[in-house]
Amino acid sequence: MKRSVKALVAGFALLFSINAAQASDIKIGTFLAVTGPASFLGDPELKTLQMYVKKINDEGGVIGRKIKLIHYDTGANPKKAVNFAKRLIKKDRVDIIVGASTSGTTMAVIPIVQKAKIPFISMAGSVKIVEPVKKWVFKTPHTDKMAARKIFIDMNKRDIKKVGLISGSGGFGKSGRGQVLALASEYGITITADESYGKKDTDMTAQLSKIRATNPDAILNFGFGSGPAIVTKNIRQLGIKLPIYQSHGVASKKYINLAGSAAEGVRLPAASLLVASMLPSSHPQTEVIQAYKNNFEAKHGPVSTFGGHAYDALYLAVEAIKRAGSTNKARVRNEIENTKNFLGAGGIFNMSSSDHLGLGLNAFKMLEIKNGDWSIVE
Amino acid sequence: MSDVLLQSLITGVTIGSAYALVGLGFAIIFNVSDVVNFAQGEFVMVGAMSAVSLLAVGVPFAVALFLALVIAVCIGLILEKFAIEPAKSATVVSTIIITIGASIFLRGLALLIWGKDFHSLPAFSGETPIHIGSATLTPQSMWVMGVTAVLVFLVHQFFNRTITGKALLACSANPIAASLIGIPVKRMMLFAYGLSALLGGAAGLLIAPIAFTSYDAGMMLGLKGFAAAILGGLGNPMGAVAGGVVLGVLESLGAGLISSGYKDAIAFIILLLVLFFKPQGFFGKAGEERV
Amino acid sequence: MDLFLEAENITKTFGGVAAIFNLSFATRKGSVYSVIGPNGAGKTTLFNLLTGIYQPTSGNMRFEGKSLVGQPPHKISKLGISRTFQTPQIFLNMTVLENTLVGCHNHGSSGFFSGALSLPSSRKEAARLEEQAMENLVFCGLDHLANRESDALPYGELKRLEVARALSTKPKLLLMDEPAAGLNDSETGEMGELIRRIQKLGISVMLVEHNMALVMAVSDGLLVLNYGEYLAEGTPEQIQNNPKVIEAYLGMGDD
Amino acid sequence: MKRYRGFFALASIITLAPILFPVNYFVTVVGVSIAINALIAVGLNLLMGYTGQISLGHAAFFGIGAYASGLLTTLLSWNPWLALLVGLLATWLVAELIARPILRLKGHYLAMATLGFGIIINILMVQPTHITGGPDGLSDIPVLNILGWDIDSDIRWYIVANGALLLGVWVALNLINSRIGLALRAVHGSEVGAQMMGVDIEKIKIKIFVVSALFAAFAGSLFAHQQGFISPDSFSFHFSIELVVMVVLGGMASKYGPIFGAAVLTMLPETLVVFEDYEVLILGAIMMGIMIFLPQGLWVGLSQKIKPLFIKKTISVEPAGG
Repeated sequence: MKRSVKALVAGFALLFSINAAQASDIKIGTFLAVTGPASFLGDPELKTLQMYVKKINDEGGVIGRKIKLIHYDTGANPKKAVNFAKRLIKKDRVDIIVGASTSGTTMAVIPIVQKAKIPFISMAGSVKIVEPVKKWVFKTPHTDKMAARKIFIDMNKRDIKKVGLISGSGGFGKSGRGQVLALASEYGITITADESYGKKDTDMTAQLSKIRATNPDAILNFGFGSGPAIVTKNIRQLGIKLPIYQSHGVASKKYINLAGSAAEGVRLPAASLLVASMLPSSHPQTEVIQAYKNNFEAKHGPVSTFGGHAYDALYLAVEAIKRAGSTNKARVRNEIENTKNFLGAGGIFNMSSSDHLGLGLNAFKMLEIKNGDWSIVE
Repeated sequence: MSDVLLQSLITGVTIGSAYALVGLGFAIIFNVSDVVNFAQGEFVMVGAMSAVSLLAVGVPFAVALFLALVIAVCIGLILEKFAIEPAKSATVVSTIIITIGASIFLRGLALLIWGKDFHSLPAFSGETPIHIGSATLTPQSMWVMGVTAVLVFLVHQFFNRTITGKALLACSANPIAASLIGIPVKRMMLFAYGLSALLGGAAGLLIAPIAFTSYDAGMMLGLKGFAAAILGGLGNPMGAVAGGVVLGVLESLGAGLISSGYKDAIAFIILLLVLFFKPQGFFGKAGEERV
Repeated sequence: MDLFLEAENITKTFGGVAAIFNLSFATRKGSVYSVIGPNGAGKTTLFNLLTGIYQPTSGNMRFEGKSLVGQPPHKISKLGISRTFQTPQIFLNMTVLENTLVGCHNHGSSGFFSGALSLPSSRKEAARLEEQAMENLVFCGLDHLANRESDALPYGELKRLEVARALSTKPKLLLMDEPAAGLNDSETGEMGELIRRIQKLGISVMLVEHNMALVMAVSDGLLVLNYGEYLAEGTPEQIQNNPKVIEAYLGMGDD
Repeated sequence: MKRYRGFFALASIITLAPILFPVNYFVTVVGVSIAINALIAVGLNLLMGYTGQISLGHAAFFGIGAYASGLLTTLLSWNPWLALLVGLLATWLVAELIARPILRLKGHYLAMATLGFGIIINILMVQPTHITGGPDGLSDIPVLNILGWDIDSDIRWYIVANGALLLGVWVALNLINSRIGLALRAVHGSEVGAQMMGVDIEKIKIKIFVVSALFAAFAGSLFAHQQGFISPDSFSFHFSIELVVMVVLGGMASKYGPIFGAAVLTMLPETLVVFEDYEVLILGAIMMGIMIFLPQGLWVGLSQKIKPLFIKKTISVEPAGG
């Protein structure tokens, strides 16, 4: 028994002694859903972070120090996210956390970062992350609330009054559904049907027939993954000729590939990054976006807006550290909050103590799918 | 409302056909080996994903489908040989865990090979739908129903008309007696796994143009197939087929008429009710088990 | 005659086929009563009916005047009937002593709560039951194996363990289903000896057995079944000389 | 007391670890997760390992406990302890109701029914968004307070969670060694055999199902307060499977195996962070490998292999043949 206790102690000691890092590095912690159901978010996000951290280090680092990126995979599991956030804070002693692919994992760690007083920039969509404002929490992606507004504005222009809503039962779809239901009346729009589908559902024609029976002017789908593509196909298979709106959740080429010809004419709000090559050169973001797109595609294939969120989060942090001149957490936090006119992949960020996102509706472009590619409506 | 009903029926029978094929696979394996193969859904995924890959490297469509089936069958045989056979004396709980493990393992393997993206297969014969009233029937739906019907018919004939088929059923009735009268039980087990992998793979190929596929597409289909097999009375192949179609229709009617959010809950509540009140399934034989 | 075990016109069918048909018999307290008959005569089915594992399709069964029909096995066990099985139903995941302790289940009362908290009452009871279980192990000559895992026991000892376990329920009537099956001659002899000693304890025994030498040596009365039906009843001598019985056995070819 | 020897060893390890490594992440943070998972696994082992009844839906009970605590303390601002108690009562009720019909089923049917039950409960957490917060979950769950002492730091949670685990293990140990425990194991060994010995197998199965559900629900309440946030993802079918793996990996019907299993499975993603994509593969391989090659579990299997190295001397004292 004694001997085994000794061995155990030695083993533990060995396990725990490996965490000495160079003190001079700036440590940026991240936890992303690189595997699991939300891996389409986490995967480009991690690739982006790794690519740009390397680039920054190759160019001499920030305030004379190299960046060390410490990453854990959450698989979109909030339980793991909580432990990894604690690990980043307590064990790895990172200076700032840039991470969380999903709203669930973000919401799960908010109490921890708030308590630890460490700046945290999330890459998840839900508006709940920054409303109400939490002192240490920021985010980069456009919110579902913004997407809903953008869509409603476009509907107003086309004189669409009655909308049949169908949403995914995942976090993104549910949260978007909530925003749509809450905002519709503000734009004089009636929601005639409120249907949903599960993550692994394979056919939504039953729900869509039900929507059709309510005689809407258009169908709006909030969701991500394979669901929206199936919805799009099903709508056209049913012979429904109504305009289709999708959310920014499908803003990737994959959606067009999966939905095929059914995707023609579908409108959705999305970040400018998606249509980088179509942006006029006068557009302020053009340069940033083109550079990011080229860098990413040179290494990893087609760009997605999700990686763009990671790019924004990283550079928001880096710029704030530069301005703060140190990694003092309180000062870095203040500097993030003071971000003005930051040109990111997602838009132009203007943060304030009451706005921890800092994007306006103009960060979204309303797109329409034409001939199997994006086109700008406005 | 009637067009919602009709559309729900069409959708239900289509997806129910896929459940039926998976359920049939469950039933065949259960019949021969008393094992419920939780990895059944992975055959569906392997079939569809293999076809996607083969098409991507330029293999002609029909050949790709055929090779995909071959791959699915191989996975089935490997599963039997290396996971089920070595543990043949295992208890029910052990085999459940082994096959769930196999299912997770195959999913992990698929993740490494194919990544996390969704893929689609082209529809077998165009996408121009046929309109029945205001409901629609796509050509692919007809493929799903048609091929399922043919496969089910063939399996039925196989069990009732061929020596091998009858031998397969004999294994389930009494494996020791079967081996005594010279039926190679081991080979029959392999055969059962191959056959049910074939059915699963076929379901995958049929459904992929409608539902897309990804490395984790198998699990839910597997569970639904299992539910179908139980609804029909475990070990009753034709019962499993009926169970699959019933489950598909109920689900789809639930989504169309009651609540799409609770669709899966409805399916499982029905399953529980059947288990509680008619555990031998709709089509299982009633009666006391002799100890 | 004291009311002991009585069966009245019991019938049990499986999917239309009668395994037991219109059978009536009664046993006396303190006797060893054997049921014999060719394979498939319905002997084990009869035991399953008497112990509540099956319910009869029709007919009545009473034990000490109380009806057995509709009673689940654990209630029947509480009435004072216990049994052993043709294929031993030993708890192979437990030691010999633990197996026997389960037999004492009816004679304890500590439940989930007192057990979970290991209350003094529960501990005291456990000690008492353990003593009781050990006595039965001694009685069956298994005490030296008390802490052995039961899955390591040879077949003959498993059979005796089943007896020890059944005795721990303190039965009034012990049903023994082929206690000598699979045993060699000397083990069979010991089993016969054990049956007599059980009878001496005042416990009645009902026996299903193929080994005729054993049956004839220990039985006070015999019941012969054929295809689930009554064929004959009587003392060993009467049965041995009964032409119907001889015909049934010869016609079938004994196993 | 011989039966508590392992218990004291476990208690010593739990007590020593934070003293030796007071700020270590693996002790104070992962240690809490391990304790909570182990508590569920110990309860599940009573059902699965000792009584032989599989449950593929135990995450549901964990979730019912967690959501009861989460909802009552946030929406209705109840005292956390009252919420915990009500959570346990609710679990009792649900488990008792569902156990009656479910435990009449065996083997595959039982597996399917518990699985279905777990999925239904999970859908009930996702769908009524206005109550449960839907997939985005429930946040701002208040901290637990024990006699004026706020459980708000990792080390305090370490003490509470591991205290709960030790309590759970102690209860389980007593139960296993009691009259009821013998009856449970008898049900596993042979149902007819147990019945003939006077065990009311239907009733005892229901009771142990309830007990094991209560273990999970208790862990769930602690989990909700410890995390401060809960969402349906934590109570999915996948977690039910992980729980089964914990029990199986450690060894069914082994007293401390499930704790070992919970520790390994909780540590795995923490230590394999570099092998992200392989995690699923490894989980599957463990399940198959253990069941095929070490069906009695890693813990039991290994200790049987290691024991002879240590107790060679004692073997010659005991008559080997018996």
